[in-house]
Parts: sequence; C-alpha cells; structure tokens
Amino acid sequence: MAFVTTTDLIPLIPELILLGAAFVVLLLDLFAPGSQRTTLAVTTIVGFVIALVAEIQLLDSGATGFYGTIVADGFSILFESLYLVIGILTVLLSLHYLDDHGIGFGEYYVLLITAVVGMMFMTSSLELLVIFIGLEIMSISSYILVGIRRRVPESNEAALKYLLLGAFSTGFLLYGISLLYGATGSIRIPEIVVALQEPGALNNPLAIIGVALIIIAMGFKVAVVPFHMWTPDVYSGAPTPVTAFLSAAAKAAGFAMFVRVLLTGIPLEAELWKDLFWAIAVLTMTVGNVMALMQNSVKRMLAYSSVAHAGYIMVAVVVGTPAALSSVIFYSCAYAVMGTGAFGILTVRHFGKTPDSYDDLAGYARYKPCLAFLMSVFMLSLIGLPLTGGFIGKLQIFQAALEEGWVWLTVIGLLNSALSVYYYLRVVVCLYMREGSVPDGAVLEVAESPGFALTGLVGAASVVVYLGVFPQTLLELAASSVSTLF
Amino acid sequence: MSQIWLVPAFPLLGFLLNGFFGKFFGKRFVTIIAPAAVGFAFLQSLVLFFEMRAADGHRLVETLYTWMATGSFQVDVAFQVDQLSGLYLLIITGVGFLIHVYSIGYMGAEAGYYRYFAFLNLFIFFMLVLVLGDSFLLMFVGWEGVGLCSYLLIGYYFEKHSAAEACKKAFLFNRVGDFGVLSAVMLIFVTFGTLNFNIVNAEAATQLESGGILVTVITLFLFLGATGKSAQIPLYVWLPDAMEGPTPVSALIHAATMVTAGLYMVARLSHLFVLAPFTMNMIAVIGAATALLAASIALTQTDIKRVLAYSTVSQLGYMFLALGVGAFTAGIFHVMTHAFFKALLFLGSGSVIHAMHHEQDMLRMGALRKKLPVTYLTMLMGTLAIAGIPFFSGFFSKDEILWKAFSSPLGGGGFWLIAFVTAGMTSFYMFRLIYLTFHGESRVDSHTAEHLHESPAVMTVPLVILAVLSVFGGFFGVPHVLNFLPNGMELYFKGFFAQVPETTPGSAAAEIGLMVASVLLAVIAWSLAHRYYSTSLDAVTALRNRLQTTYRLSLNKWYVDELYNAVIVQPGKLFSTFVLWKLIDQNIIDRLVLLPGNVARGVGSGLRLAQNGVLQSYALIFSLGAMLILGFVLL
Amino acid sequence: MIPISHVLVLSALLFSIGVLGVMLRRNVIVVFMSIELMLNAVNLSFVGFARTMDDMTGVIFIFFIIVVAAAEAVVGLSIILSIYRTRKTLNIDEFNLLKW
Amino acid sequence: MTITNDYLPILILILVGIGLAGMFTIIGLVVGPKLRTREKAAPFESGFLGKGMEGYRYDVKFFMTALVFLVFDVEIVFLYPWTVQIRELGWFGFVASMVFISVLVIGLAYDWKKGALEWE
Repeated sequence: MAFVTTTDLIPLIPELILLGAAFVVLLLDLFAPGSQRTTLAVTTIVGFVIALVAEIQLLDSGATGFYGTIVADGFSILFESLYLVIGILTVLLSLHYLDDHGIGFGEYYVLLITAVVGMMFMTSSLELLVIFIGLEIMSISSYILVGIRRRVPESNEAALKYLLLGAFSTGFLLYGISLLYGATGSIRIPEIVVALQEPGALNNPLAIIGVALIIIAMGFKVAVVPFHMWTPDVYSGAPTPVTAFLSAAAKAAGFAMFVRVLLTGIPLEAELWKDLFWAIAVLTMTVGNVMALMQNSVKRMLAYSSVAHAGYIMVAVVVGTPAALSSVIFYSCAYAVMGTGAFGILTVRHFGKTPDSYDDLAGYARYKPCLAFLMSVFMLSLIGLPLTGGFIGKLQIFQAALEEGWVWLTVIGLLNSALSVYYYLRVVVCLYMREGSVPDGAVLEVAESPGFALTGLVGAASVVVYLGVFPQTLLELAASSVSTLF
Repeated sequence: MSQIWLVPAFPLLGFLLNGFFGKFFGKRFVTIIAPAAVGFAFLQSLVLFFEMRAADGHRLVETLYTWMATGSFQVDVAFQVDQLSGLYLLIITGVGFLIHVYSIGYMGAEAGYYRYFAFLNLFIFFMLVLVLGDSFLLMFVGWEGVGLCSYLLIGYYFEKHSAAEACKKAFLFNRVGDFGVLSAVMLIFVTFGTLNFNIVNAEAATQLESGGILVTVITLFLFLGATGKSAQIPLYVWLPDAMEGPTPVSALIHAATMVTAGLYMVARLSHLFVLAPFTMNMIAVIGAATALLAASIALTQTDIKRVLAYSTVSQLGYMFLALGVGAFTAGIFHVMTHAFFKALLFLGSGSVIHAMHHEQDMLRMGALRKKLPVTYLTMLMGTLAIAGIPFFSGFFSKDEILWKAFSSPLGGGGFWLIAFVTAGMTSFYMFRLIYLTFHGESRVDSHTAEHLHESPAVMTVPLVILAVLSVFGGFFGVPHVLNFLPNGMELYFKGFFAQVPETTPGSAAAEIGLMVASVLLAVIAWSLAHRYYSTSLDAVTALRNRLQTTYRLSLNKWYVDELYNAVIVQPGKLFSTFVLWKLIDQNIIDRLVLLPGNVARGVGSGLRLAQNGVLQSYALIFSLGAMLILGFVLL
Repeated sequence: MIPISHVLVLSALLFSIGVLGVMLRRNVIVVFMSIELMLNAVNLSFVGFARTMDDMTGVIFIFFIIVVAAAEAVVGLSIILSIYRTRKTLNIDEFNLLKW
Repeated sequence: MTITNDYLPILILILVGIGLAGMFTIIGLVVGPKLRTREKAAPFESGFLGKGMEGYRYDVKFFMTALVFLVFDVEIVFLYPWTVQIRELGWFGFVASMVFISVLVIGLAYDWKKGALEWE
C-alpha cells in the first residue's frame, strides 16, 4: 500500500532541491576544508537559482501533494520565489561581511538555506502542523544566524533575546493551535474553515481564544506593536546581512502565514477582529515611526522603520478585501527588496569600519558615490516617493483602504509616512550634505566596494525602480495569486 | 503619430548618460549631451505644439502602457498635450535649453560638472512629466520629482552649511504642501472614482455642489500644495533660502518653471476651483498679500539674488491673484512673460556674480555697465519688462492682471490697490538693483576690479535671446482695449478654462485710466530709484536716516527675530499691530513645520523607557498585550 | 473518565506558571525551563483533546512538539553557553547592552 | 480480564526498568569510589548555581556531549511508531525511515568531523 506516491513530491521539488543544496554545502565545508568560502557562497547561490527555476516551472501546474497538505498555488510560488531572491541577495551581501568580521563558518550558508526551506514549508502548507514545523525550522536557523558572531556580546545577547522571546511566542502559537484543534477537531485549514463556518462556531470560547492566541504569535513574527519589542534589539545585534534577511524574508513569510491562516482561512469578518487589527495597525505604524525618529544608529532606525512598514501592511490586513490582500503581497515584495538594499549598504565598510551611526555615513557622496546613490534610491523608496516600488505599494494599500471607506486609517497612514520623511531624509542628508573626515590612520580602500555586494545592491535598486515604473507585472501576479486563495 | 513620449525621453536619456558615464567620458561629452537632450525635447515640443493646434479639440493624448490596474481602478501612463501643457512644454524646454547652454559657461570651473548637468536633465524630465501627465498620479510623480531635483540642486554646494540647511528646509516645506496634495487626491478619488484630469474637470460641475464643503476642502488642500511649491504665504520662506544653489538653477527652477507648478495645478483644475468661491477668494487674498509682503522685503535687500528671489515670490503672488479672481488666461500669460524676464534677470545676475568672483552684495558693485555691456543691456530690458514699462512684455501681462483684479466679479478695488502698490514697489526695487549694480561709482574692491570682464558668448547669447523674448513676448496677449493686435492668449485658450460668472465688462475708459495710472506709478518709482541710487549712495543714507524704522523693518525682512523677542520679553507690546506680522515670522513657520517631528520626539522619549533592553520587560509587555487582546475578543 | 475540562484547567495553569516563570525568574536557564513548561502544558491539552475525540492527530502533534522543543533546547543551551563566556553571568537583567 | 492481558507486558517492563535502574544505582554506590566535596554537598539546580557560575568552570566537553545526546535521543521518538507499524507501512515506511536515518547519519558525521565526539 502506497501512502505517498512520487506525484506527491512534485510541489515539494524546490524544497527538496534546497535541502540537497544544504547538504552539499555542509559536506563541502566538512570534507573539503581547503575549498574557498567563495565556493560555498556560489554553491548556495546555485542552489537558490535552481530552486527558483523549479518554482517558475511549477507556476500554473496547480500541483498538490500529501492529501492536499502541500500546495503549489500562485500564492505560495510567489512568496517562495521572493524568499529565494532575498536568499540570493543575502548571500551576495554576506561574503565580504563574513570576511571582514572573521566569521569563518560554512554553516552560515547551510543555515541560510534551511531558514529559507522553513519559510517555504510555512507558506506552501495547509496544515497547521507542517506550518508549525516550517516556522520552527526557520526560527531555529535564524536564532543561530543572529548569534553567529559568538565572541561579540551584542550578537550573543541578540540571539538570546530572539531565542527566548521566539520560543515564548511559539508557546502561544501552539496553545492556540491546540485549542483550535479542540474546538474544530482538525488541524487542517480547509477543515477548520468548514467547522468554523457552522452557525455559532465562533461563539465557542475555545475557538475564539485559539484564534486570538494564533494572532498574537503571528503578530510576534511580523513584529507588530505590542509584540515588536524584540525587533530593534535583535536587528541591531545580528550580523547586518542576517538583519537584512530577517527583515525582508522572515517578515514576508510571517505575512504569508498571516494571510494564509487568518485571512483566507478562519472567517474573521466580524467587527470584533477588524477593530482589533485596526488598533494594531495604528499602533504599529505610529510606534515604529516615532521610535525610528529617536535613533542615532542607522541600523536601529531601519529596524524600527521595519516595524512601521509592518504597520502599513497591517492597514491592508484590516481592509481584507482581495485588492487589499494583493497589496499585502506587493508591499511585502517591495519592502523586502528595498529593506534588504538599505541594510545591505550598511554591510560595506567605510574607512575600515562598518557604518552604524548617521555620522558614519558622512562623506559617502565623495568616497563611495555609487553606494551613496543606491542608498538614496532605497531611502526614497522607503519614504514612498513616486517612481519607486515603495510609492506603488503605499498607493495600493491606501487605495484599497479608501475603496472600503477606511478614511481615517488612510489619513493616519499618510501622516505616518509624512513623519517617516524626517528620519529617512536624515540619511540622505548625511550621505550628500556632510563632509566625512578621514579618520587618522584609516586606510582608504582601493576598490570601492566588494563586487558581489555591489552586484546585489545594484540589482535590488533596479528592482525597486522597476516596481515603481512597471508595477503591473507584479500587480497582476499578486492579484491572480490572491484569487487562488479563495 | 505624435510621439509625445519623446519629449521627456530625451532629458531622461541625457540624465542617464551624464549620470552614469559623464564621469568617465569627461567634460566635453557632458557639454554636448546635456543641452542637446533638452534641445531635441524643445524641437519635438514645437512639432507637438503645432500638431496640437491642428488637432480636434486641441488635445493630443498618448497612452504608453497601463501603469497599474486593480479592480475598478486603473491608471495609465498617458501623456497629453493641450493648450495649457503645450504652452508649458515650450516654456520648459525653450527656457530650459537656454539655461543649459548658459550653464556651460557658468559652471565650467566647478567640480562635479557632470553631476550638475545630470540633475538638471533629470529636473527637466520630471517637470515635463508634471505637465504632460493626464492624471493626478502622474502629475504627482513629476511634482515629487521636481521637488527632489530642486533639493539636490540647492544642496549642490553642500560644503556650505547654509546650502545644506536651505535644501533641507526646501524639502520639508514642500512636504507640507505635498501632504495637502495627497489629501486632496484622496478626496478626489473617493468622490470621482478616478484620477484623470479630464474626467474630473468634466464631471466636477455635476458631481459636486457649487460652494459645497467638499469641493471647498478639496480645493483648499490643493491650494495648500500649491503654496508649498509656488512659495506663497505661509510656505514661502524656503524660496529665498533656496538661492544658495547655483544661479542657473535659481533661474530655471526657482523662477521659470518649478515654482509655477502650483499655478499649473490650479489652472489645470479650473473647473473644480470655480465651484469653490471661498477658495478662489482665499487664493486671491493670499496671492495679493504675498505679492505685497515680498515686494516690500525686496525693497531693501542688498544681495542681488535675494532681491530677485523676493521679486519672484511677489510675482508669483501676482499670478495667484489673477487665478483667484478667475483670470486664468491672464495668470498663465504672466507665467510665460515672467519666465522670460525673470530667467533673464537671474542669468544676468549670474553673469555679474560670475564676473565678480561670487560676490553677491550689491553694495560692493557699482559702475559695472562699462565692463559688462551685454549683461547690462539685457538686464535693463528685463527690468523694463518687469516694471511694466509700456510695450515690454510685462506691461501687457501685468496690466491684464491689474484690470481683471479690478473688474472681475471675484475681484475688487482692494485687490487692485494692493496690486497697484506692488507694481510701484517692483519698479522701484528693480531699478534700484540696476543702478546699484551698473551705475554710480564703483565700490568694487581693487583686486576683483582687475579681473572684471564680460562673460563668454556661451553665456551672453542666451541672455540676448531671453532679452528679445522679454521685450516682444507681450504681444501675444495685447489687451482688447488697446486693440492694435488681437489678444492671442485669449484666442489660444478659448474654451479651455472655466468661466467665472460674467459681469458687465468695465468701461474702456476705466481700463485705459487704470493703465495710465500704473504706468505713471512705475515711472515715478523709476525716477525715485534714479534719484537715490543712480549716482552715489549719500542721498540714500540721508533718506534712510529719516525713515529709519521703516527701512530697518524691511531690511530685516519685517522684523524676524527682534519682534519675536520683543513680543516675548515685553508682553505689553503684544497688542501692537505687529502681532499680525508675527504669523509670518520665519522662526515660527520653521517651528510649525518641525512641530510634528518635535512632538513625535517627545512621545518617543516616553516610549523609549519601555525599550530598556531587559528581556523580561519585553516578555511582560508581550503578555500584557496578549491579555488585552484576549480580554478584548472575549468580552 | 476524567472530563476534558479538568485537563484544560490543568494545562492552562501550567501554561500560566510557565509564562510567569519567564517574566519573573532571573536565571536564564530557569527562564528557558519555564518556556519548556509552557510547551508541555500545550502537550497536555493536545493529548486531552486527542483522547476526548479519539483522534490520533493530537498525539502526532505532540511528537513534533517534543522534538522541536529538544532542538530549541540544544540551540538555546549553546547560545546561553556562549553568552556566559562573553559576559560571565547568567543573570537575565544584565543582558541589556541593546536598548532604546 | 482484558486489562491485565493488555497491560501486563507494560507492567513487566516497568518492573524490569525499575529493577535494572535500582540495580545499577546500587552497584554504583557499592563499587564506585566515594569522595565528599563541597560541590557535592551544594544544592542541585540543573548543574548551575542560582547566583551564576562564578568560579565553577565546567569543561565545554560536558556541554557538547549533553547537547549531542539530547538531539539524537529525542529523534528516536520518531522511530518508535515506525517499529510498531513496520509491517503495515511496508517499503514506503522503510524508505521514509531510511531517509530520516540518513539525515541523522549526516548529522552524526558532522558532529564527528567537528570533533564533538572526541573526549580528549
């Protein structure tokens, strides 16, 4: 009796490819110690690219497997491709950073791959068990990645905070799942949905508490207020490429899970949940922006601003229409690319020092004009100026909100994005308007920037501009992938 | 087909080539590419202009691709050339081309030559997108883009602290205006379900109740945006500071093109604005007040560029006054003539500054007319035009505005009087500028004097061309009452703008009378300037002593810090008439703009306490949040 | 047969004790143990539901929770070890380099 | 009587377990060397002292071994269901378990190569 056939594995092909790549990298690192770190990085990238090709092949296949537990619908393929792209970008940004900081572990790349695999399982599964396992694969890998600079107290501390709070929130998630299981008798989303659509099912306190606990745990993963407290500490303590990866891919994965589990599955049309999300969205935007304003470290500012961006996405979550959900997808993609880019600039050393405070950015226009320009592009996109992906993303969200009559929410969102200009602009001012002095004894690097990183950053900036000028391709993809959810 | 897209494509290509390769290919490459890009755009604009004149309904529309479409909402990247954008196209590319050519000479010695031209090309691109876009969204792209470029160009000399400050100020002030535009766009989208200009204009009268609250709010928000971009009260103070940028930039962005974007928007939506009489009145009042205030400040400034900057603010106020009284054609006509003569004056002052090795204080100039004959003559033409001396271009456009301010049902004698006084002041400070700079005895220090020389041809030829335009540009719109040529402007814009409810046209005699009065005033002001400034400054000193208070008031930009301090220190003076002026104090406005940031900082320092780095307090807040949510959903 | 409510009450109590432990204990190791306690409370509620509904899903879920908890424990202990090496303390209040 | 039939083996298993554990403990007590030290007298709290570990340096080898043991020990939990259902699952179960075990083997190889299993 065959429980599982090879056709069941089809939607898992990208995941399997990546796992293979992870083992190859691990074994390469183990048994060919002479191999250069570049080899490992290139192998990792090759793995990501092959998986990406596989994803694209799966598009329109509608493959499902394991009794419908794993699906390769438009939604999961779009998000999985995003993780892969961010993965590639992260590798490109890591190579020089690892060398600069003496992080000589081949495991770094392995963990990066497994984190992506975890996200992919999270996104493509319809069963809470598999989603939970995917979430944990991602989380455990990222705990280690955050703490991989094990001699650096900040890195250790960030890892500890991430681990303890992450595990804490996992407890809430599991408790929520167990209560939902008790209320509906299933852990498969389609069956849960059916059970909850019965009249009166949502009056069952077990179900309500279960859903609320799941919301809390997911709120932690996407870092919305008041579950955001870990974000700035972890993001600023982690190695910068890892920060970029977390802020982009892990957050996108969180929102994918949010949409999959809460918005298309469990019926949350009731005013109750709308009010809850409304409050969370407003708080998240405001707290994120206000705190970002207070920072002197650019990295920490970007960490808080990622909280604010989660708030904008929450606005779309409040609205909850298909148009709003597709704007969630668009904004996640746009933010992932621009956020990675912005953090990516901070991985490159300037006068022998990895930039951190605003002051460190002075003089970029003269000594690193290319990086200064790229950083400005990312900042303008984060502000949401036209011709960038950030503008289209915000426009989509607020337009969806307006169509449903959420005028006040839109106004608060606009005010917040006006507030964000203060601190993003400060970066540009430092890059262009301030003269950096060369510290005594600092060696001027001959090459402007490491080639791998520059490739990645230029690519990211191009995507940001492309999304601003020709957003229609992604918009259509997002809209069609949302339609597969219903 | 018409190929509208080519117009912005040329400058964009110029930007890309200069920005990415300019550094490697060197100066000669940049020198050719940058002006050529704008030159080609101008040629294509000319072609389009005549095509548009020949086309049905005087409108060409070209849809490039669907920018974004979700559900019922669709925005195309579509360009349109109609009467309004056609005229703007010619101004932007034409004047822009001349300024590019001029910049070759002016910026020749600067480091970062390629960077300057790249930004300048980019600016032209965004400005073209602004006027060509057929929807709010595309206009907004241009709107933000020109703001960004102006920001980059003001900060061009970023080594100077004041330049860095000025560009920050410009950007922040513009963001306040942008917030207004965005809010208005939001409301328009909710009301009309579309963002296309033509649909909004066509349906405005049916969808919105005339004089209703909604239309008033929408138009007021739009006007707030316009005051930011076009430097009107209360958001005008960034423009004089923006003079920190290179002079050709001031000529292009802060005189001829970008600052008229606010006017463009109001004119573009004339059908919407006429539905809101309150807003129209507001525009007229703000315009008149700005015109008067800025002109009075310009009277005593000694920095040549600042005089011109305040003059620009004042002239923009004039144009808003025209729009506010419903004289859209007259307003846009003045945009055109102003673009000619103000660009000319700025470039001329640039030529002077260039010769003087970046000295901008007019008290250190004098008697330059022999050394800089071309600059002198061309600037004189510009001055005659702006002062409203008959048959120069400014005369026609300014008189049209004066007359409309008087005779329009939305206007009145008060508006006319303010505009009239302003016209006199304008004549005075402009001739003062000419006399201080070019006449009298030389106050140039000896070292600079040795090197004084006329600017190269690459700078003087654009001056001459602009001078010709300034002299003859007015004949496009000769008022009816003079009747020796048909009023080209009115024929051109026939049926384009919304009509204000017509009243009895004023009598020809009254029009002639007012015209004669304003010309007389201009001449009187001229002679006053001649008397005080043409030879030595002794007479001025005497006069200044007599009018100490007034003079100082104006010199200090109407009291700035002093009054502010006095009000704080001596509350007894609170009731003085100056209380009103307090509102326009630069400091206060500055603070208002920075207010949200400061409030946010205050809130932030409270929130910061929670982020104390201790893991358990994070867990505590997490749990409290969880309990709140659970309580909320259960109860 | 023990009614499900008893199981749920016990599980909720254990979970709350775990949450309180995370918030109150000073030693990182004990905090970590409190988290494990939360997970075990979840296990209890799963097994309770599974028995009431006579459904194996809940039990299978527990397997995975146990394994994941173990993996988390391994990573957690390693991180605690390395932070002890750089900071020479396990007092959770002293780990506040990153703040504001 | 079904209860006794069903649960008798378990009872026996428990008894055997207790017996074995007790026997080993007693053997250890009898045979092993006895040293009374301050460490032994101190209260036990998971190997750490509440105030921290100042002065008590544990060799990293203990941690390594403990961590490695913990992971591999718990993974066994997945093999129990397989062993009881091995006939019903057939080749599919076999292949699945082999994949699982080979992953564990790679992990073991990793530990080995990294020296986590070396005591000296």
